[in-house]
Amino acid sequence: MEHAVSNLVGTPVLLSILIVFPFLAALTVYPVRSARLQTLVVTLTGAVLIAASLLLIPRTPFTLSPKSLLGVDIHVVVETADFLLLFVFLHIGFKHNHTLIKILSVLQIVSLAYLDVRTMSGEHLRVAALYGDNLSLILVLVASIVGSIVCFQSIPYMKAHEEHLEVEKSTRRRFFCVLLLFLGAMNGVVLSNDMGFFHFFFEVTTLCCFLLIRHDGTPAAVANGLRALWMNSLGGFCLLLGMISVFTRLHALDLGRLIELSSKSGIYLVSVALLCFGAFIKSAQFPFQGWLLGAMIAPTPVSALLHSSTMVKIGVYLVLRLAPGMRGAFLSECIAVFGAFGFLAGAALAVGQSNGKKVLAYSTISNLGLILACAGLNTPEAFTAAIFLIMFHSVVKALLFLCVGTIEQRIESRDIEDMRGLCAKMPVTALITVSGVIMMIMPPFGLLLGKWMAIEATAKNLAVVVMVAAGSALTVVYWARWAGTLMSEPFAGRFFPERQPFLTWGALGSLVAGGGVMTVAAPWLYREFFTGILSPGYSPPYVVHGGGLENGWGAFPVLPLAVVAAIGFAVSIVALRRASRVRIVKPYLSGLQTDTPGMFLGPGNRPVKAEASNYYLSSIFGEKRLATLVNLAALVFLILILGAAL
Amino acid sequence: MIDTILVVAATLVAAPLLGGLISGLDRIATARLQSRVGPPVVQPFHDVIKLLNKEPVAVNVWQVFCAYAYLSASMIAVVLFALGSDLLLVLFTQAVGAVFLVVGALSSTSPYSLVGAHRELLQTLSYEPLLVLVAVGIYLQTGSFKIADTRAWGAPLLLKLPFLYAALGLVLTIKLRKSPFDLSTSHHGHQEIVKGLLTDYSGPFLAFVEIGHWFDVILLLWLCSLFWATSWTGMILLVAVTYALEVVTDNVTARMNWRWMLGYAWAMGLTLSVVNLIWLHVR
Amino acid sequence: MPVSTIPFGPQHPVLPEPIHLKLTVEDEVIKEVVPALGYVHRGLEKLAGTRDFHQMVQIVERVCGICSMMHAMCYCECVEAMMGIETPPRARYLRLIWSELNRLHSHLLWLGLFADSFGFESLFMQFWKIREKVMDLQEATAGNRVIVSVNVIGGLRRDLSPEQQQTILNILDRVEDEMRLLEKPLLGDYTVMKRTKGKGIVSAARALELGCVGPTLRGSGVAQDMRQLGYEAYGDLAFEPRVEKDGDCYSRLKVRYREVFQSIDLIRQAMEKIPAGEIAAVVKGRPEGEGLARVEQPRGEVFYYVKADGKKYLERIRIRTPTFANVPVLLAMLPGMCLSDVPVIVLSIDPCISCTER
Amino acid sequence: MFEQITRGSRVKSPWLLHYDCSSCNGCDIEVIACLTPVYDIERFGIINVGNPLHADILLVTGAVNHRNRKVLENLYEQMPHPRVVIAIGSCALSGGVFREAYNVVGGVDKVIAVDVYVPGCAAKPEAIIDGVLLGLEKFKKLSNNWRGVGGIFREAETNES
Amino acid sequence: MRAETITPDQLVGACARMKAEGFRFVTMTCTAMDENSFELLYHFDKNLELSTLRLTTSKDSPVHSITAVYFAAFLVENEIQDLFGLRFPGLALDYNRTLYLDEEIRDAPFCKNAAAEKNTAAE
Amino acid sequence: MFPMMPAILRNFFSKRATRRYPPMTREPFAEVRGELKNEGSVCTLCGVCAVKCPSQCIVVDKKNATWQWDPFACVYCGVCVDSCKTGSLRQEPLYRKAATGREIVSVKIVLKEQTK
Ligand code: SF4
Ligand code: SF4
Ligand code: SF4
Ligand code: SF4
Ligand code: SF4
Ligand code: SF4
Ligand code: SF4
Ligand code: SF4
Repeated sequence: MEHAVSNLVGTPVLLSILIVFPFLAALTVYPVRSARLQTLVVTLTGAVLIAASLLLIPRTPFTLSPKSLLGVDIHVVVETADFLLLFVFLHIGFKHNHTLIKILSVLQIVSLAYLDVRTMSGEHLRVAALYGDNLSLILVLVASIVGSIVCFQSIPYMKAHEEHLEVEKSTRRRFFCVLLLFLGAMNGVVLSNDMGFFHFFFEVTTLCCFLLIRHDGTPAAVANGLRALWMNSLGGFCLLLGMISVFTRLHALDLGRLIELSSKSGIYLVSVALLCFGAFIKSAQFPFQGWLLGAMIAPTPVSALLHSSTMVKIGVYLVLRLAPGMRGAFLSECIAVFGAFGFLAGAALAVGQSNGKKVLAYSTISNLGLILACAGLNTPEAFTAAIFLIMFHSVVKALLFLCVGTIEQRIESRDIEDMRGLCAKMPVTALITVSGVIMMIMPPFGLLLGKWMAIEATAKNLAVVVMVAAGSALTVVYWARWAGTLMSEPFAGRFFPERQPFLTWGALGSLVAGGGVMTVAAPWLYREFFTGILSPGYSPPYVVHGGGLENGWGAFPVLPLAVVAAIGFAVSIVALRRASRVRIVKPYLSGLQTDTPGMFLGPGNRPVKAEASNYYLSSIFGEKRLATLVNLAALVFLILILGAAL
Repeated sequence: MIDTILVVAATLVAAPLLGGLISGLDRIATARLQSRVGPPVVQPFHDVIKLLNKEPVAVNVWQVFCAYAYLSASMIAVVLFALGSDLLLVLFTQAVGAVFLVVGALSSTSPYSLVGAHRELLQTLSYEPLLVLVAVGIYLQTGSFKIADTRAWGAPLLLKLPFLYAALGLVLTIKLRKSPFDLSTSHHGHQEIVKGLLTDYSGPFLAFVEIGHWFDVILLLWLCSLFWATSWTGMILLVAVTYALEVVTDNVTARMNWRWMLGYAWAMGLTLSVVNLIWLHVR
Repeated sequence: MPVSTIPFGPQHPVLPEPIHLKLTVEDEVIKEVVPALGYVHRGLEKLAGTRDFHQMVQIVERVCGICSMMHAMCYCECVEAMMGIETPPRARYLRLIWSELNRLHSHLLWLGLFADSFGFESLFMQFWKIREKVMDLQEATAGNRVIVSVNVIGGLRRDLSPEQQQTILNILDRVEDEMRLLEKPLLGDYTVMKRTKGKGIVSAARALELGCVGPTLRGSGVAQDMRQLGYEAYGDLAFEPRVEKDGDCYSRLKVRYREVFQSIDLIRQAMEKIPAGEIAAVVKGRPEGEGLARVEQPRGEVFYYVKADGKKYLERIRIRTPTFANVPVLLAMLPGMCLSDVPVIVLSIDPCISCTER
Repeated sequence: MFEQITRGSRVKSPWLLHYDCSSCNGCDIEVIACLTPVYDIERFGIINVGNPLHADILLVTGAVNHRNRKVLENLYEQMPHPRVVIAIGSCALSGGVFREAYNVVGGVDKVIAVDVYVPGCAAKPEAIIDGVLLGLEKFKKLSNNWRGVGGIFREAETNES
Repeated sequence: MRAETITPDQLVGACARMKAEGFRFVTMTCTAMDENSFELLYHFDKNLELSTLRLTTSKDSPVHSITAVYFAAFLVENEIQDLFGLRFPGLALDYNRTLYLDEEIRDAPFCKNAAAEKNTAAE
Repeated sequence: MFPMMPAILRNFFSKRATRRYPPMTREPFAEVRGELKNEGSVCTLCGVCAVKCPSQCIVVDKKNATWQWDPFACVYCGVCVDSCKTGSLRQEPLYRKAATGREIVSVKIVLKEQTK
């Protein structure tokens, strides 16, 4: 591996652009009050990040151990910063008088200090700080590209948002600052090899998350932010505990070595399990979903960036990283079942929601559960499925969040019921949203490709496959319902694209196009990137054949299917264009329809609105009842997992 | 290549013809069971041709799009099946059709369409997991999700997967819109939500939905036939008996509500499937 | 919570007759019901101002085509009482026979429609197949299938020949046999019970308070049947009202199913006892004063009030039909039930709108 | 040929919508009786669809009154062409015995065009079948100009011209 | 016909008494006596015996609704509002004269002097 | 399990209940009140039927010596037949055929006295 580094001239530069540059940009934007300049800094940073991440593609795998930053030992810098960060948490805890945060910060500080003491003393192995393989690369690409696109869209969004809230003193600069900070931290997390680094960046994302959730400063926002903070601190604490136990065994905080040293011993598995707990919390798995739901109070770009496409992926990323280490262990199987449960429960709870953002949030939890299930299954097929799911979920979910944000700014509601007939008011946005939904649930799009792989990969694990089968049926319910609502009457057939800022169209458009192109390119993406991830020990499970992916017992002809689907789509579009000439009749209202659309002549000759609302089946899928049950079950699962590790 | 094209063409022609014929026979048999004469066997074709030539009216042009999309998806699913491709993929493709049908119905503001659409979603919710589990069962037995491999499997699957076949029968009842599950679009008009899902589809678009339905039925029956793929007689007999049982069930039960359906399909269907799968595992 | 507002009727395949219910539902559970009427209102009580009291017989027959004969009978009883006319004994038996035939066809019709309301189509077909036998009897004896126009003031326009009497008995035997065969499918089927038991419950006290009548009342355990009044020949025959306790749709179903056999039995009894003689009394003069009459129709008590002052045209004729009395209880039954229960519950009172609105 | 097939199908697959204006039920139940085993009009491919958007034939029983007039108009408007209206029973034909009642507008033809009149009080099932078959004769004569699927691909000329 | 004559203000009390005694509300009958006075009959049943309350009223002296006592009366009171033009204050479910009639029928058709003839808009 | 089973199987294996009308027609019952016929030869234009008719659909025009009947307004009750003293009216056991347009039946009456 050492020689790979020497070959890669420029990799350190790229990495510092990816990690350090956003930090600097964040510091730059903070004092800037001019909206123009803010836009400039943000777009520039985004563009640079996109370019850098693309340039990184041919350079994996690599390891890198920078010695110093501005002459100070880099490890010392990071550790110090980590301490500082934890004291900031403590401060927040005191400021808001939040006991849990106080306790957790102190616990973290103490354990970090303990770890430091131990690393300083003893024979101290300096490990490579950064490491990148295709898995990290994919996450870097997601964070940098999707992240930047979201940042672009947040520029017009925040402008409208502040106008809407009638904020007197703009706080946008702070917002952008945190956003950029986050992008750097995100890249940092997925590129860290030294677990100290990992923890530091992990906590930076937690801080960003807190700041962004409480951005609007309303009491509810602050409360939800604090909840996110304590829950994620708990995650950080789990990480630290895991690290301590890793160190006890390895005498190093080296993520790569940890996996290579895979063993079935109890202490090893406990450390892995503890790290996984941290990951579960970051990925908002039950019973820790609360913070993610609360996070929906933040301005929508935040949800798009942190709470669906990138930050929550840190958790599943970590588990995927650790997976080879627990191959064959019962722990791994438990994680699979836990993930499948999260998938099912998330989908079920999403069915009970009419709040668009909450549906997205639950759907995110659900998808992360599926990814976890794949990670836990720990077969090459499952791994492939997990990575496809990460990629496509990031793109499509970001798209959907941005759509909801755009819609919300126009109709002043994020409730699905209020989006009925949106295609009349904002036809293009509605169409884009529907495309997003289609990409969520229909073949040949990537998410379905991932789900297909997942089911075929889980087929031998009965418990998992039953839950996945049920969960995916539930998924169809809430997406189809939403898409139908958007396209409801009154759409007369003429098409007036609504006006939106250029950056909004750009962001939405590029995400839709991205989803489509990536789908068609999926087999080649697979061939180019995935093989690298699957080493060591896994042989590539699929062959690319006839534009599709195939193995001994299944085949998914991506390209042919895409072509056929496109033809079907084109025919339907032609029909649709012609259909503008059909006679439009009023819908069936038992013969009582009036000239006003959707009104009928009710009792006493009074016009009544034929309200038609979706089913949310609150008696079955209502949050109140179901969530308690789910949380209980999840807790039991977690205890089982810990037991399995022991 | 030529082979493939021939198979595709043959499927696209034969499936609707067969589907219509089955539906015609179904209506005659139902009439007989009710001591009636019933329509001629080609009645479904008359219906569809008539509908295709009616004035196209729609409540919302999206509905037109959805009708076409539904038909396309159903056709693609059957063609994929004919080509012996991946069973799961076929099921997913067919589900796409169902989703478009629902989206089309939701595009109306009539509560009748809407209630029908939601019931259809609930029906999908009831049977989709069972279908996936049937596919999984077939995989566990034959070691492949590919339909071509299943066809070539040496012994009748029915003997190994009897409970899964029963679960498939449940799915078939739902899909054929037969009592006690004819909830979202009863094939006859006397129900509380009029024609439910199909209330606001009209004229040619209704015809598309009908043809798409034929494709769906053929697909499911074909799937049933896989359970006795070793001999033609066995295959035809199995499908005929299964369908006859469906018709009889339709005539000896009242229509239930969706709460019952969801509970029954999940409790009964999942139990049947899981028992069968466990059995496969243990062996 | 997201609710839907559904205009149920006036045109709706479940409702052969137009009534409108504005249903507010959430996830298919009924929250509120508001009815609207007037889609069948013709105003025929007012026709008394342009038709003499003989012609009114033909008008009231058309208050409803299902129990046409009983409307005419009730009206005639009312006028006859005002004028002090004694109808001949044979007429009293004949009226009973035809009204029980009316009830038979009505109950068979309802049993079919009720089966259809929960989607049991083959059962619906089966009942209507049996019902055709009764329809043939009506057509062969009265000259019309549905508007059984046999009444005149003072008695009847049609008699039954001994052969006709024998045919009626023979055919009723077959109807009875076929009905017995359907007892299990109707009352013992799991799916039927699932759809009817526990749906639309009304207690006896509530039923009385809301003024309900007929099988709806008897299904709630109140033994009240206007035939107990002994009008026409009912007083001469053995008669016990059919009562069920539970007050749900299943009870009402059972009451009507059992009343089918009761009607057959009453006709048999009447055929045995029917005396020979005149079928109509001579009518002289014009009615004067006030009169009230009540008759048990298939759906329950019908109430006629007639006021006359000896002029050519009646002063006022007022008809309160059974469904009119059962609408309030219907409104009380629906909330909390499922959308799919609406047809079942609505049909369980056997609604007849045309007579409700006249 | 194509023309013949479409016309043929139209005649062989007439779907009914029954609307009760203010019938006394007499005619209504006779309409329902037509669907049942003894008369079984499904022999002619007829089904009772209960939905104007699917119906070819509108069967009206009973006299039109002020309130249901609007409903009748609404239903008629929702029916796609080609369509046939059949009035059943004296009430639907002219108002019958209720012609002079204050709330009665009159026969169905006061509101919408009626193609076939079936007299009777009540019209018997056989008479209703006769009426429907007479209505089908009208379908044979109706032009084939409705743009079906068909439509979608053929319509352009008919529409632009 | 047994009938007890009462005054309008005794009505609600009398009904409450009837209800307490276990009477079932059968119906009401309204008859126009002359242009301005109307006779209202309230019919009750107990053990197959009919009893009637009789009262007279005029167009401009509304009779209080009895729906608070017997909810079942709401239909018939609405009907009388439609057909006779009387009003029943306190009506539980008031259709405001639209139970049966649409705007085409302007006058109460059962009133003595009213345009009792059929509305002949079409002719 | 399914109590309806015997009934439908019996249906399946026995003769169907359908009367195939048309083409098959059944002999009508003798007493059925169908289409109204005025023989004309014995009618005295007395007008009793017109007066008694509850649907008021008979018009007797003495001046033009016509007896007119509106088959679309008639309710086939037979009151006119019962009340006609001369027996000029009778009802066929068959109903009147469906039509595609309005119809009025008008019978020219040649009065006996006048022919003498
Ligand atoms: S509606 Fe949207 S833009 Fe307006 S305040 Fe809420 S989040 Fe901001
Ligand atoms: S719904 Fe009506 S038309 Fe259809 S089969 Fe049932 S009874 Fe016949
Ligand atoms: S309740 Fe009224 S409409 Fe119904 S059958 Fe009896 S009289 Fe006729
Ligand atoms: S009452 Fe019965 S049918 Fe209605 S919602 Fe409850 S369970 Fe369902
Ligand atoms: S309830 Fe009876 S009378 Fe009323 S429409 Fe139905 S069948 Fe006719
Ligand atoms: S024609 Fe006769 S049977 Fe038909 S609705 Fe009118 S009155 Fe009733
Ligand atoms: S049958 Fe009746 S309605 Fe017809 S003309 Fe004679 S009396 Fe008048
Ligand atoms: S038909 Fe008879 S009743 Fe009528 S005018 Fe002629 S003779 Fe007189």
